[in-house]
Amino acid sequence: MGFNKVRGIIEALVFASSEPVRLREIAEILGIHEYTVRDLLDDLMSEYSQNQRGIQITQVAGGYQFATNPAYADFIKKMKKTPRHTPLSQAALETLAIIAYKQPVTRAEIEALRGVSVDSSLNTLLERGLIEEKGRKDGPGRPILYATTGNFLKYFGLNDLSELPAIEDWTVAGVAVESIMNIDH
Amino acid sequence: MGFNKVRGIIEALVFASSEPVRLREIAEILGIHEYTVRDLLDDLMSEYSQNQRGIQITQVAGGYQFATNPAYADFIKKMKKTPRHTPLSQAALETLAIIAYKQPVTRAEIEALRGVSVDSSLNTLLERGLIEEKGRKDGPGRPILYATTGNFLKYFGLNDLSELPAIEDWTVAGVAVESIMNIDH
Amino acid sequence: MRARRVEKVGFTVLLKKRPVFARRIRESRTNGEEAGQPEYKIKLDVFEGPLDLLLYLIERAEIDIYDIPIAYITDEYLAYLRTIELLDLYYAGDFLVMASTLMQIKARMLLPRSPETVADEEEEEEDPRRELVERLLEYKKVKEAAAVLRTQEEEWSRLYYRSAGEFPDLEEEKPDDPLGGDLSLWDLIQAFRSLLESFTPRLEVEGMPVAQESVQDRMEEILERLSRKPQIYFSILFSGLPTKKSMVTCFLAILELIRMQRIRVRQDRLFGDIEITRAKEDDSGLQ
Repeated sequence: MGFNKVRGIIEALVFASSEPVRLREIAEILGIHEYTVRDLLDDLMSEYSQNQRGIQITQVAGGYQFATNPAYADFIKKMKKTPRHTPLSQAALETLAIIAYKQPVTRAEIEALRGVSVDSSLNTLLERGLIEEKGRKDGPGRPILYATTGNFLKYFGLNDLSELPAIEDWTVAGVAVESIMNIDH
Repeated sequence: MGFNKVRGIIEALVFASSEPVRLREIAEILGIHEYTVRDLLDDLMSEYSQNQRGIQITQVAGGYQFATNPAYADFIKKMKKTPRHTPLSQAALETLAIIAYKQPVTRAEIEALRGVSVDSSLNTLLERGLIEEKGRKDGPGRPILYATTGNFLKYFGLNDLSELPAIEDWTVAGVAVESIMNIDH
Repeated sequence: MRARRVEKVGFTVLLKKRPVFARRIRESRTNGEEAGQPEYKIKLDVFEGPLDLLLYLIERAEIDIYDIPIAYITDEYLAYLRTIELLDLYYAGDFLVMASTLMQIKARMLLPRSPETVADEEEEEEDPRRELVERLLEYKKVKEAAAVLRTQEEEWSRLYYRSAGEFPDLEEEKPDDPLGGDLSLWDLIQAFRSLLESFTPRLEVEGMPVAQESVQDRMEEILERLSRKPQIYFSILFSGLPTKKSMVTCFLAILELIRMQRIRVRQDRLFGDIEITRAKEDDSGLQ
């Protein structure tokens, strides 16, 4: 297969997936090394980043995905058939912040930190696929544990949880990182 | 605005829309003539058609849309993540064929033709965005009228409904439509 | 005891006495600065809970968070509570819990301590405010983290992803499609329709018995012809058929063979004749 074709296939794969595609997956499909895929992707990405192009390849949630150029967001908003981006409410955002930094975490733990009941924000976050139930905590009542999803990373443009900005003596639970990084489909 | 920027915005609009975008809509958003949009789109399309690119802009359902290069379909199929739509059931196909040819049509009319109740096929087709409610018929009970959607056109690669072949023998049409749908899956 | 009394006063009596005040608070949500008493020109829906409110009150009064004048802050807090009951009963419960916490701390701080107690327990004596301060500090971090996420959210909401494909992309299907090139099945039907239209019956005599042909027979016949030559043309295949019924049968046979991926159909140019060939994979021969 020629260089152009392999590059074309990678472009098609990144486009066709509705979720970020991992290097490993592309490499397996094409039967080539991951670093070759990375080179070709770097090449594609830099090509798309030129000449005020409308779309670009972004690196997010541990994979690669096409997205529009943020500079043109205002025009896209004017279009009828555009998915609406509704920002999260402050309540949902605070709940999500706690889950992101303290995961896996129970509802009671979130409520203790926020000082309010968080039923409706948990529902919102679950519905929007930003968090998910991640097993149960040992102990009385075996409460449900919550963790962030791959979609969370995508929503906030993070590659993995380690990219969460540091908050003074809040550390992201290292153990959870690997499993959380796996994007669910 | 420079040439590159306008072209970039058009590229972004075509990419971001959940349905094929019409020239008129792009022209309105940008405040430029439709023929200018068409020129720029032609330009973009020919650019994407070169060098064994992975994606291309296609004209479908009266609008423009990105799609992957058909030559790479086998690779895309290998990608586990690509959500494959479950094929429509035979019942849903028959109902869809009737709506396509007889629209706008009421449920009672479809049932008269199919000889069975079509509740669940109608639901399936509505859910998948292949048909929509299109007003109500005058007369007793003012029953809902159903018609095909833009998605229907997209699904079959038609530009508009006039491209549906007129079929004098309804039996042939029914059987033909069923066979057609079977082929894709 | 005392907390309960205040709660009662705050939530029923005072509000009834101050309908104008409550109305102004409501206005202040939309009008901002001009409406409402300056002290409460806060937008009520900004507060995400009792901790949020407390933090606001502390910051507004420029109080040291490690040395909160608990009596003052409790009064301020309760004054706010009186106003929210009208507006957002849903959260009132959470705010009330905090009110009673504040009242308890206030009470503990007012307890006179004997000199001995002070001397003996200096090391262990805990500031009644300590737990509250810790919660407030922790909550500050929650707000900080939320602000960080908000910035990221704003930045990334300017990127639009391809909407998850609800429908299989037609273009992707083509290579597997037995219909070559740009030929769609609709084209095929269209072509068949025009053949039907131009058909002149040759043997259709009323009452004359016509040999019954099955789709299966036709399928076998087409495959048999394809085993002898590489392609059959649509027009030729149909031209030899005696009746419309046999044409329909033949067409259905073609559709079935396409479905089974035994044959391929192709149209080299627009409106050109349609060419039927064996599918490459079809090495199964005749049945």
